[in-house]
Amino acid sequence: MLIFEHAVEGRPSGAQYINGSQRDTQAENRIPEALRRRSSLNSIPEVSELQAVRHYTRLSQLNFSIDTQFYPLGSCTMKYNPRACNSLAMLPEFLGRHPLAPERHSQGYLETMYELQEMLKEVTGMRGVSLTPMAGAQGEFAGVAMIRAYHDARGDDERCEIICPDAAHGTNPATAIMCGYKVVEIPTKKDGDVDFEALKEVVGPKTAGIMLTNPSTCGVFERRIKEIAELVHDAGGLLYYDGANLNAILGKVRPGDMGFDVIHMNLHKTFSTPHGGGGPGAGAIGCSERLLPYMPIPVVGKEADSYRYLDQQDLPETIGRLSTFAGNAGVLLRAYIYMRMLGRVGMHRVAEFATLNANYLMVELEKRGFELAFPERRASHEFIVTLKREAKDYQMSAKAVAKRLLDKNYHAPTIYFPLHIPECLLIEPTETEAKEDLDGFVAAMVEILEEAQRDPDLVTQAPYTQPVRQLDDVKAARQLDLTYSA
Amino acid sequence: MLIFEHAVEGRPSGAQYINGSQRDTQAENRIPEALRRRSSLNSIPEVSELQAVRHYTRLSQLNFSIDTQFYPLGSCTMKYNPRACNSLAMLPEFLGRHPLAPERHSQGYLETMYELQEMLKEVTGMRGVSLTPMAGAQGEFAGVAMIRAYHDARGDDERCEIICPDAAHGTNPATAIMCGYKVVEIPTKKDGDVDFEALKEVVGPKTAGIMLTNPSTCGVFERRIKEIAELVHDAGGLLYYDGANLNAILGKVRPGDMGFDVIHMNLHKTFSTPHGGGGPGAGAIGCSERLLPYMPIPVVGKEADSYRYLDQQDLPETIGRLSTFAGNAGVLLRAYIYMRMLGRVGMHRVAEFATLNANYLMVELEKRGFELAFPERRASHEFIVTLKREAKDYQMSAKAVAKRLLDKNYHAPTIYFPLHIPECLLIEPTETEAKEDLDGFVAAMVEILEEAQRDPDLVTQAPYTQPVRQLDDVKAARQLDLTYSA
Amino acid sequence: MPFIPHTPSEIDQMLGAIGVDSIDQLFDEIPEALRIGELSAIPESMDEMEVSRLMQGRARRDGGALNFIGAGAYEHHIPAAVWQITTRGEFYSAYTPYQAEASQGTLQLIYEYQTMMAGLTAMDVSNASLYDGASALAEAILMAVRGNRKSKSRKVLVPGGVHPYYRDTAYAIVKNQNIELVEVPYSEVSGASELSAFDAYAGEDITAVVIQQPNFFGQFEAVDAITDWAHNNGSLVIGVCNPLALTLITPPGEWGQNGADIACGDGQPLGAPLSSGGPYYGYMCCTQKLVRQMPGRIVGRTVDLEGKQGFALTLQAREQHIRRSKATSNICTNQGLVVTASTIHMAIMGPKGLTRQAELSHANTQALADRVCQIDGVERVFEGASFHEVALRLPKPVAEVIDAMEDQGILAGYDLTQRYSELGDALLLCATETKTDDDLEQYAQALEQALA
Amino acid sequence: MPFIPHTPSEIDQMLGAIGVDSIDQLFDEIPEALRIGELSAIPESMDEMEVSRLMQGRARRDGGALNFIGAGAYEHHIPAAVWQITTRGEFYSAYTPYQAEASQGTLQLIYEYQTMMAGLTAMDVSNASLYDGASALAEAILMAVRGNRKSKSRKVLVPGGVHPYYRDTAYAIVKNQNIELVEVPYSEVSGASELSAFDAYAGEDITAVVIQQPNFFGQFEAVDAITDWAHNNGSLVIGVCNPLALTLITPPGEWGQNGADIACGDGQPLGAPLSSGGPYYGYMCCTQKLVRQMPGRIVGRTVDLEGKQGFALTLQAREQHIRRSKATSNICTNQGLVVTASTIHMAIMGPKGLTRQAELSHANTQALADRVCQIDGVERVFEGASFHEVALRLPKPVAEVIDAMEDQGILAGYDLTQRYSELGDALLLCATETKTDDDLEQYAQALEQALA
Ligand SMILES: Cc1ncc(COP(=O)(O)O)c(C=O)c1O
Ligand SMILES: Cc1ncc(COP(=O)(O)O)c(C=O)c1O
Repeated sequence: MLIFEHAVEGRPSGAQYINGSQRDTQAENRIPEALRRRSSLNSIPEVSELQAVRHYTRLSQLNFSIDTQFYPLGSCTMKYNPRACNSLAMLPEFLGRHPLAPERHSQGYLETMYELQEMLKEVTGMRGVSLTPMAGAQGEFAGVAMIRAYHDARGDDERCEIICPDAAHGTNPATAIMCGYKVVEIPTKKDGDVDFEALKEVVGPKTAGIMLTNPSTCGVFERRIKEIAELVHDAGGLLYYDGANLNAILGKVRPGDMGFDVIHMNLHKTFSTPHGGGGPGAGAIGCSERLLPYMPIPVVGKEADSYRYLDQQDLPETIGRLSTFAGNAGVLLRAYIYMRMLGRVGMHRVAEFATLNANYLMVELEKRGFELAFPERRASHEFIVTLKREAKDYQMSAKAVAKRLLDKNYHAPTIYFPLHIPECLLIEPTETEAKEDLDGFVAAMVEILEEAQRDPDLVTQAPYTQPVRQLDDVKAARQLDLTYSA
Repeated sequence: MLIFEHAVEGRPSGAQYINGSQRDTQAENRIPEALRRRSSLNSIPEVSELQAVRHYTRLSQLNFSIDTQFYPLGSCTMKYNPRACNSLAMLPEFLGRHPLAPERHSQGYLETMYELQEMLKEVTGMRGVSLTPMAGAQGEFAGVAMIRAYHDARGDDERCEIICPDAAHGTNPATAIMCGYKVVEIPTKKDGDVDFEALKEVVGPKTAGIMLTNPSTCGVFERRIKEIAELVHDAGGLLYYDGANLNAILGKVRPGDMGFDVIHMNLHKTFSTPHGGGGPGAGAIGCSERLLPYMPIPVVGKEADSYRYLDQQDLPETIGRLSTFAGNAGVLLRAYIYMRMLGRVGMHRVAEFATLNANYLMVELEKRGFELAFPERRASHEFIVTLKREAKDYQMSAKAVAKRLLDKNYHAPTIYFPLHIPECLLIEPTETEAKEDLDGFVAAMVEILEEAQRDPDLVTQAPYTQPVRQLDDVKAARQLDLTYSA
Repeated sequence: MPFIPHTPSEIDQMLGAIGVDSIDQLFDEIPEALRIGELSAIPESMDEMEVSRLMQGRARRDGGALNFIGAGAYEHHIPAAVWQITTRGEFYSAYTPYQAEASQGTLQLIYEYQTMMAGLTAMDVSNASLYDGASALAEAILMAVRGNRKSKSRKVLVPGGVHPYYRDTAYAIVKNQNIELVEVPYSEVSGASELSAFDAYAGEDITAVVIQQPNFFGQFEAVDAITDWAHNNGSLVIGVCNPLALTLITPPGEWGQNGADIACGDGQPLGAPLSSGGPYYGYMCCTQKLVRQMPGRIVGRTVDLEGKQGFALTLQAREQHIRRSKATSNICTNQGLVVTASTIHMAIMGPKGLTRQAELSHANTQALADRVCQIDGVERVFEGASFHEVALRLPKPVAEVIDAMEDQGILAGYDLTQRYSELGDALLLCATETKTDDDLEQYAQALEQALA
Repeated sequence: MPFIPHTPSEIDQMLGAIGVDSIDQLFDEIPEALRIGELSAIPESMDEMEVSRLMQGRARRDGGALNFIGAGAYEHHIPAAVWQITTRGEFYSAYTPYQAEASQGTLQLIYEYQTMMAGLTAMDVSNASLYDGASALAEAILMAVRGNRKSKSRKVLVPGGVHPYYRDTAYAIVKNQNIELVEVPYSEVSGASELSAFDAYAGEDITAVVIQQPNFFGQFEAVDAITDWAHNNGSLVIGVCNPLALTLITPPGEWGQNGADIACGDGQPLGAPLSSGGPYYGYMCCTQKLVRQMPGRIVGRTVDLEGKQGFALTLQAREQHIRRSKATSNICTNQGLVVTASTIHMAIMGPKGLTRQAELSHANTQALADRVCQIDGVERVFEGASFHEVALRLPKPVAEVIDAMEDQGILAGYDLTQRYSELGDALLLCATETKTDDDLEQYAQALEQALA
């Protein structure tokens, strides 16, 4: 049932109806008649507080989540979101702080943000950090816009191409376009590394930069990264690091040391701020010396013992402002708290155990007969299984497995990404899962394989235990029904 | 799966392992060797924080609750528990206040408790209130102990009997015994009122008091209450009001005005503090002038503009202390906040709409063919349906209906209470439910009736949709399994 | 080892299964030269208790003042139930609802949200959110450029009364795509843009016109006339609105003859705390005609195998994960959790509750402005009505006044000299429904003192 | 109309269905003379925003000090996850799990709790909670009287080192049943009761002996010897323990040759905030032999129709709702939600985390006591070890010292002169793991000043 179906016109709004001052607000409404709303507000339901609480509590129960299920969604880093981060980021004073509050009334918050910048510099090996981008994609935008600003400032305006591997996350090419670039795609080799020869072909005077993630979205570490960096730099291009996920490298290797000029980081992955059913995130960027002048504003600066926002005056060549205020503060707070709890040693361990879990899960699945996309390679924080054979033999497609896993109380891995690997499952267990849960997942995969061999329909028609059976996506797109009307 | 089945020996305890000072706590442990624990702590599971969060989040989802279901459990008053009461009662300063903090550091809390006492006096028509009892039953204990202290103080020590109606809540007779009294039971008449003639027979010089609730647990208002009060008072006895539930009378009629000498109130019913899966509650007591000296301590007093606890020194004849400190403070805060939101007018409305909902539900069920226990009477905040006929004709017992309702996503009413009405359902919708939910419940009852007529097994074997099917209570009691061992 | 559950013996078993001797060996594909030793600038781990104390201390430093700043972020009452439900694990720690069958909670909620927002703005459809108000305006401009096929100029008119940070953000985001944002001046009398200021562009190829209502000063624009002017001129209309204000004023879908084409803005006033500027969310609604140009996620209602109603992400071919370089935007992660809160907020407040908040915010602000204008030298900068902000001219430098009032525990407002120096010593104040009569009086007296 | 959802037209429909003209008519069975008009002493309704501001203000008045009071309620770290999960609607707003099939969450959790507590105390079984520590002791005494069939005296020995409020409460609750509580003096040297003090009762019919470990002063009793003495004397042994201390010290189930018969105490140190004294919970464990004498709810594991494991309330024939006047107690509502928190707390802290809390509390308290005993005139009242409380003798009236330290933002401890005037100017202090070295030093300096 929809909330609107609980609504009854005329329902009192209860304890939320604010008594307020004695003034007659109707009489004192100074808004000119002609500007007043005439149409009804009936899209806002009139329900009791209990009805709303009950409705949304029940709705929540229909979701899978990290707090209820193992969620090995590759590239998404579904790790435990510590509850302390939530309660501390929601301390009343933090929630009540106005973004434009005077700086001398904001030192607690600004100090925290400054320290977060410093920690992110350290883990990435970068020289500057701006926290303002509100998600990975906006971080990418910031980074590529900075590359562009750099070339523009040098009058190097022939450069109109951004190179992306075919395995790149969709936000990479989409971002390049938003920054006014053309996208040049390069293939991935059989071993998961970028095709270096193909890259050589396309790098040249038109190259503004290359967007890479390393380990790549194939779940393997790009071994020739130093050569790639040299190649691109020699041609006058810059290197962008898609750091959506640092889980595989935290404390092991740093994008700055690999030669990257700019990076965005999804704090909502590596640094464990919750995904919230789709967001919010935070896509902080880090950059090398030469890109410092172009960072998006504001950035937190420190002078003596006090902190203030650096703005256009301080960074006159900035690519500008990307959010109304200064990004997703509440998300940044959560990431900061998490990082302080990890501490120096904990940071290393994230990569170590994310990698241990991924490699263990990979070999266990391989031992049970599943085919790996890159069998010769180490897994990074994630790895890819291809169901090419199973799909052909028993209709056990990646989608079917994904749905059937739900019946076994496991969230599905990422499916059909990266695009060039058929029937693939991109599997990322993260470091916060225990061995028993990995073993449980392997057992479930083996069960599904047996089911498919025995009775393919059982698998292709899944799920059976969810609030709905398989949904008709085609109908959804063809007969658009995007809003309710009574 | 039990939490213990997730445990693995040697699991690190993570961010909850407190670093603490530099001192070597092992070396500085001054506890004599002979007193140290030698046995293991393996009943405390070693699980990760994520495993614990996931386990208990999932467990919670197995429960019915007011936040997820209509819960018409008679005598239990499952009304909406406003979320504001929770968040305000859990403000950090309230949670951090030590019960023995100096009074000048406690004025905010004490003022609140004082005002709560005053409001409870007003709604009950009593002269004094003590907030210390921790649930209804302890309030009853306090009240009956006060009756005893009163008689004792007067040297009136022949009085060894407490009279209870057969319909009384089990805590009433159990409490009388705890206070060293004998229980004399009187029958309820066909119309739901106490059998006045039978009462006359038993009232006498041995009568310490009578415990009544009005409206009674039969869901009807005891019409001859004034006569009963006179009768008992004339015989030298006192009147105890079981005010577990004031939902039917709030702002309509007051126990003090009816002639009662002492009352307990379940703040966790009328004043909407949550039931928490079994508790905690708060069983504040109110009393008339003559019982004031005997109230349990501490009570909050006011002097000029400051507040302090009144203790043994102030109330030398007190029945004493019933809790380590001063009762369930957090529950009292919630009740206070709720009462302030209701306000003067809201109090009246609780009774009005609780009564409206109960009477509406009663007539609607009667119209659909269900038999009422007291068809000639108005419902109070609750009413009773008897399935005597249905149980005989189609095995549609009260228990079977209760279980089958779960399948229809309604919590069961109270069953088999009061004891003297066969196959009864005691139904209490409360004022916070909307008409549509009452109508839905009626429809579910009608469905079950039809099912039982068609296929009795369908109903007697219910539930089918819950985490477990009907449980074997006999096995539970015979083959006691009260703790897990690996 | 915070958050890592492995015991030593499990580690050994796992290494054995993999066939390596140490965890370190798992990193053997990384060139030796690149491997780092220690992150020496990262402080040592704090346990939860320590970090709690640290953060409580920091929070305390920033708290305690009475806030009268608005300027795009508004302090409103939020029912306690809203965030208690929103932070339930199943909402809080779920991913984007790609596996629809296991995400019906989030999906149905977004469908309900879309319905509420489309109704509030009187537009046909809504997406599932963008980042915030400013970036939503940028996306709206990009969308208008895609959507107005007849226009070639990529020129967009933006009044000077549009929130300056929105204008900055829109500029930063669209400039690389050869889109030109042209500033239309506002009147220093009314604080709004006169129709005549638009007339300067009559007949020119203008792709779109942006109108903020109420505008940054809280003043009202002539939305009907400007909308009709724009449509007559072949331009699309983008309405930027405080959604709470829409309970009182004409929604963009009803501006002029045909309504705005795109509505966007910041959802913050509908259930998001001030929280240092975020997370808020950008809402975006549009006409049915433009739906395929919309950026961001959209949820549709459909049926399952058995014909039962269900919800799923739809029109995904607009999005980067499918269409890559041809997507309507690069947006992926949005502000889902804040939308969750906002939807619950709207349901709990109801139309009456929201309207009351808007009315009281309006009344409080006007009453406070009236009151302080009795102080010598204090006057309204603009004529005409405003919603819940008022620009005041002060007889003393604004920064000094703000400082002096802060010393009295009051955040006095936004210093307009930062971006509108032409207005002189001007301050923008805002008093929402959270302010009592006492608070207003306290403000007035503090201002009197600060000016004395 | 807060919390009442009815619209005027629904009210009319409902009245029509009932066949009355007005709601008032539904009260027509109440004698006219008893009906009241208005509750004039109840203030007018506050909306949620107003009441929030009111309560925030009151809370603020009581906050801010550094707390060194223990005396039965201890400030410990509680992981944030604990109460976030506990206050989920499904735990928070459920009733007692009478309908087992719809309450498996609560029931399984209690079964886990029983397991944890039985293990911690080294007893066979646990119930599902009583109200608090003091009332649990009262129930334990009643239970011992029922359980010790051989004894007729109804006489129970209670050392003077048992928490005075526990003794008060036990007295208030058991006195009406002709039970006599006999105080066994404590030694002013050791702060514990010497075995010789018990020997005075050798050969007498004593129904039970109460031992608190550690006792109110934080000192340790000779539990093994006293337990054996009691058992040899035909008395049952009731152990009252701080459950957190049991991570370090011998649990009651292992006292002496055969262990205590009943263990009880306050569960507060295991996940309940100080919260002005409640809600906490009383735990109670006992030997298998006594299980049918136990008061309160008990959960058992069983199977369903299909043989699947499930949980249900069991042995209900002990309880008032079944057995009425023959019940083991009148208790009905218990402290379920706090038990929920406590169970989650124990699971998250784990044995290492809990042990660490206990060790640090011990170490901090001892270090602080050592430090302040360097101040002239300050000395320990008792010889021998203590857990995380220390009784100090001061060279100045305690009340004055407490006052002076409060002015410096420190709650110095419990004033022992209130109940133990024979000890002179004695103060009981407690420094749990929540106190840093800085805090201890701050305390010491404040005390120095207060005494100067
Ligand atoms: C590799 C990669 N790059 C970029 C992104 C985009 O990040 P966001 O969703 O925060 O915009 C993601 C996340 O989905 C990703 O996995
Ligand atoms: C009528 C009646 N009296 C007394 C009680 C006992 O209250 P409590 O459970 O709070 O001890 C109850 C509650 O169950 C009740 O309904």
